[in-house]
Amino acid sequence: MKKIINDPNEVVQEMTKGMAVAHSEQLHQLPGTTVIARNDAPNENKVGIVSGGGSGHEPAHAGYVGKGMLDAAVAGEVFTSPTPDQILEAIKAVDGGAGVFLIVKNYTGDVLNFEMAAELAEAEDIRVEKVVVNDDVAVDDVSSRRGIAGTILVHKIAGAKAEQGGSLEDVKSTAEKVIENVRSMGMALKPCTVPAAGVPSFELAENEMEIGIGIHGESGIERKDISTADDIAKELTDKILGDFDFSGSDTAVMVNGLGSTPDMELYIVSNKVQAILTDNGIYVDKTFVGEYMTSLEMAGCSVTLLKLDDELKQLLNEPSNAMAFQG
Amino acid sequence: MKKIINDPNEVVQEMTKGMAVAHSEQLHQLPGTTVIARNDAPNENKVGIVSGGGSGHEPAHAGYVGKGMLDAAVAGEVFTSPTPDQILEAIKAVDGGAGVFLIVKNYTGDVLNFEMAAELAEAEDIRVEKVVVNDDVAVDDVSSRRGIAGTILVHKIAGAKAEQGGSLEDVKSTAEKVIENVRSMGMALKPCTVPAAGVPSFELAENEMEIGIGIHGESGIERKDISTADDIAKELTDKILGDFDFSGSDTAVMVNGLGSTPDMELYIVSNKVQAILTDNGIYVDKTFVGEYMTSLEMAGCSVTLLKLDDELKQLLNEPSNAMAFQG
Amino acid sequence: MELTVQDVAAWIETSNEKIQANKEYLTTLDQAIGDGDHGINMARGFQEATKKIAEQTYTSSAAVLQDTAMTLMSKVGGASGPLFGTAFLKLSTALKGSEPVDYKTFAGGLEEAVNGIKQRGKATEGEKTLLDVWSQLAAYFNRETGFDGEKMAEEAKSAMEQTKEMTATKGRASYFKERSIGHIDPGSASSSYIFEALADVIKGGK
Amino acid sequence: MELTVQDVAAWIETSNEKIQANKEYLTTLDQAIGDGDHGINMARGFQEATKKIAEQTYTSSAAVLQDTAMTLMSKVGGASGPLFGTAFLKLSTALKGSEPVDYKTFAGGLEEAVNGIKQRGKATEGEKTLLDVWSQLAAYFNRETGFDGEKMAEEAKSAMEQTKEMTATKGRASYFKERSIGHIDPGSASSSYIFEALADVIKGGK
Ligand SMILES: Nc1ncnc2c1ncn2[C@@H]1O[C@H](COP(=O)(O)OP(=O)(O)O)[C@@H](O)[C@H]1O
Ligand SMILES: Nc1ncnc2c1ncn2[C@@H]1O[C@H](COP(=O)(O)OP(=O)(O)O)[C@@H](O)[C@H]1O
Ligand SMILES: [Mg+2]
Ligand SMILES: [Mg+2]
Ligand SMILES: [Mg+2]
Ligand SMILES: [Mg+2]
Repeated sequence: MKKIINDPNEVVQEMTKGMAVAHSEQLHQLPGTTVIARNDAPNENKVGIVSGGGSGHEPAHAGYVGKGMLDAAVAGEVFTSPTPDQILEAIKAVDGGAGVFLIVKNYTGDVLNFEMAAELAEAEDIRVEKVVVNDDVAVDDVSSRRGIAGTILVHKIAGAKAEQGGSLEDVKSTAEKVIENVRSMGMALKPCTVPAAGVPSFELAENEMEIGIGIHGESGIERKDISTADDIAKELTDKILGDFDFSGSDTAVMVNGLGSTPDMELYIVSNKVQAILTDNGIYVDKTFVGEYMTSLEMAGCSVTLLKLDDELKQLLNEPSNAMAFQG
Repeated sequence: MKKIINDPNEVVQEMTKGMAVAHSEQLHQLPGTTVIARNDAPNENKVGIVSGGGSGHEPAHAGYVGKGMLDAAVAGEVFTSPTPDQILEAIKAVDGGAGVFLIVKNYTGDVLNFEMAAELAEAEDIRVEKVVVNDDVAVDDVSSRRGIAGTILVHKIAGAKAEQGGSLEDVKSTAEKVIENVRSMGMALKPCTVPAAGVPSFELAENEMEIGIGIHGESGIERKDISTADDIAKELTDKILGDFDFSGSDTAVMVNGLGSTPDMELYIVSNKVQAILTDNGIYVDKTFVGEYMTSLEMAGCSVTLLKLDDELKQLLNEPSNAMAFQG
Repeated sequence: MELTVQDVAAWIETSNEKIQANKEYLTTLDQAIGDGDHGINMARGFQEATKKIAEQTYTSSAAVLQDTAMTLMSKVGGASGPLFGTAFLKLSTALKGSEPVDYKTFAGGLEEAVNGIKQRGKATEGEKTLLDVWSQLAAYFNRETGFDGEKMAEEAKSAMEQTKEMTATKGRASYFKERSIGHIDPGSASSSYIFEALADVIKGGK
Repeated sequence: MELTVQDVAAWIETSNEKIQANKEYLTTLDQAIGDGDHGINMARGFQEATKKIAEQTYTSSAAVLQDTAMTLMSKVGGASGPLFGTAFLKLSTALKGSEPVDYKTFAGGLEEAVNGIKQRGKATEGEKTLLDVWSQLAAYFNRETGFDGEKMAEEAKSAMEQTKEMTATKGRASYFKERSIGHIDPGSASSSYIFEALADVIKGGK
């Protein structure tokens, strides 16, 4: 295992500490936790936005803590959902009286732990609402669909809504609208290694790729020979377009790297995705290319498409000072 | 070779096209070139800032094109300096009458090609000045020192100076001040593969790392067994501190990933770097952690330290809307 | 026989030993049809639970199980953390006031634990989850009339083995659909160790 | 003998053939003490130069060499692009007005090329660069009195071989310091192919 770490069991603690020290003008770590919160939290009468999940998806989620996005992010162990006590600390730290909104990715672990945290918070008289993001069309069964890169667009838009003074219900219904209109699909060329495990989480032959893989290496739709960037872009985009009707719509596109795929390759993919969308009469209003939701050093990418209405367009373009989000 | 590409010989063209399409609200590609320029260029009476170099270092350099940073970036073939004709096109496109400033990394190829371009531009009556960045302390001989991640801080500060209306001479002397006060040092765990070559550019055994390596895999100071993140941070930082006296100074720190090193590991390194600096009575004013100057999918990182005075501090904090620079 | 506070504490301690010894095996199971962290998660949680229990003197089994539940809940994470946490919490609540714990009370507590897991995980039997082991053990306890280490360990092992032929429809393994067949469910394996640990305590007459 | 326009065009074409055939070898040399792109760079540049020349009808050797220079300058990139570009540009300038090109004029042109490389690259002999081949060839041309393909090819090869024992102090190879010893300089290897190509043309009497 070639990694720049100290103790494999301390990677999350050291990472969150490193973040808090590096960006102390903007962020801090809640003592005794792996929660990163905005220095100005809680904001009185602003809905607090909390997300989080297993670590290893950086910059998700702490990189999105900042004005206009999240108020706090909870980091679990690598690829392991955080525990309810930690999530509760985050909720308490960002509640400014208008309630707290949780953005959860659709994994059993995340859902269960955030649910328990919400129950604990409600027991302390904090109003909590949540959404569960399930943008990954690789999974047929809609209720089992995973939350992947589309989650970042939920962060952005829900965060902007809250910043504008939206109520807990407003924020929730806007976030739900994003979730209804966002779809993603990913693929991988090379696996990653969880530090505490020390061995790659799955194997791919020198000539193989996996289409539809999850951001923890969960099984995809098909394992096959590596094809060209254009073919890959087409396969991912077609799957998305087959799942949801984007024709005639304004959209936001995200081409996301999983960890070790150079920007060069992401832009080559993006180039083709844009061409396919144009051919399908889909208008691209905004494009994001880069590493937004990674899987440690996995090689591969995902494509995300979000249908925009005027409200979403406006919220997506609001400024944000989160470290990892280009406003 | 596991890469998401089409034709290995077309990667740079497809990438720059992908960039221009993705960020058309802000950037465009000069026809028939691999130059990415700001849509608002040339800005009348603003010094135009041009940088560039071989491709494969993304987001450098096109990711730094934007208000407050570069006016144009010239992309050469992968790890190969761009040619004078392309650089000349960039210079002509951004000259708003106040002259054009070139930021060049200290590699023979870059220096020669930018020099020739400057001569061609002067023949067309455009005033051109340049600096050569040589922040890499891995190389003993100062005149041979390579330009690595510190270059991004030169882009930022020179860009801000030009945006504020500084003259060509002002921009040059400010950039020179940055270069005098910036030092970097890198290391790698895993090599990268140039698409057209198809094989890794060097080999490192499963247990080996190379200290002081360049961003194209140029030889470093020492090849040895992988140690802990803390040891690596200390080795890189000590080498920098041994080269330049930062004690008692305000500084900016950059912990830069070379391509496939997760943010998690970069923050673990950053955590230790900050501790070492504090122990040495060095005050950190601003920290950058992420991928700023990569080497395709190489694994590894570099540490950069810049001594700040009031002018540099102020310029570093000016806003920028470049895609890849967090203002 | 009845379970004393010491027995219950020994149960958790023995569970921990088994989980630590099989940490890599559990991770291997989770690598096949999950994300490869189950061994790491369980080992971290039971290590902490054992430590916590060792540091305290308890006068009730319910208290031991409540501390176990809270520790698992806050240290395991993932899907299994809240589920094992809930199971032990429900068991603890059911055992409150019974000291030592007689067979019937314990059997009733297991049933509560199963209900808790079902509610929290929205799962039913046959979905290839840890519920399959807990549910089969609760049924076995309901059928029988007294603690029997030998038979109980067999029952746990067979429940775990049976998950091998199931198709996963909950948790990460469900992404593999039919390809999940042929692999033992990791959460069922760790649940089986927990019941084998209880069997050891019973057999050892501790 | 003297060099005709056809000879000079054949020179560039033959250089291209040799460089294409040895593209991977040149890259391997550059991987050892550089960044592994030299073969790719030279192959790209000479391919384009050959194409350009094939598309045109020339009446002067200088024009062939000027187009070669400009194409190399704009297609090779890296350190070698401006250096080879400069070398051919200086040679072109020196040959202007001499048609066909006699030995003395060509020898003088080579000297100009060497001066151009030195000025552009700020290098001197012995720094393990392509200058070492060009410089040795210019000296050889200066010593001799007429074109001799056999001897010229030998001279080029030996000049290239001699870079093996040098320590690089210019270009990327200089980062390797003493570790650069034992490796042939890539730019010298491609320069040697260029002179071998000229030797072939001369021998072939084309
Ligand atoms: N909905 C559910 N109900 C009951 N058990 C579940 C459910 N989802 C997952 N599990 C159990 O959790 C185990 C996985 O635990 P673990 O690997 O620790 O968490 P994660 O899946 O979050 O990585 C599975 O083997 C399965 O037994
Ligand atoms: N300053 C210099 N003067 C003369 N030749 C040089 C100089 N620097 C490098 N070279 C030549 O350039 C060659 C490398 O060319 P190439 O690999 O194409 O460019 P780069 O080094 O930019 O990747 C070296 O082998 C050497 O012969
Ligand atoms: Mg997990
Ligand atoms: Mg090069
Ligand atoms: Mg798991
Ligand atoms: Mg080279």
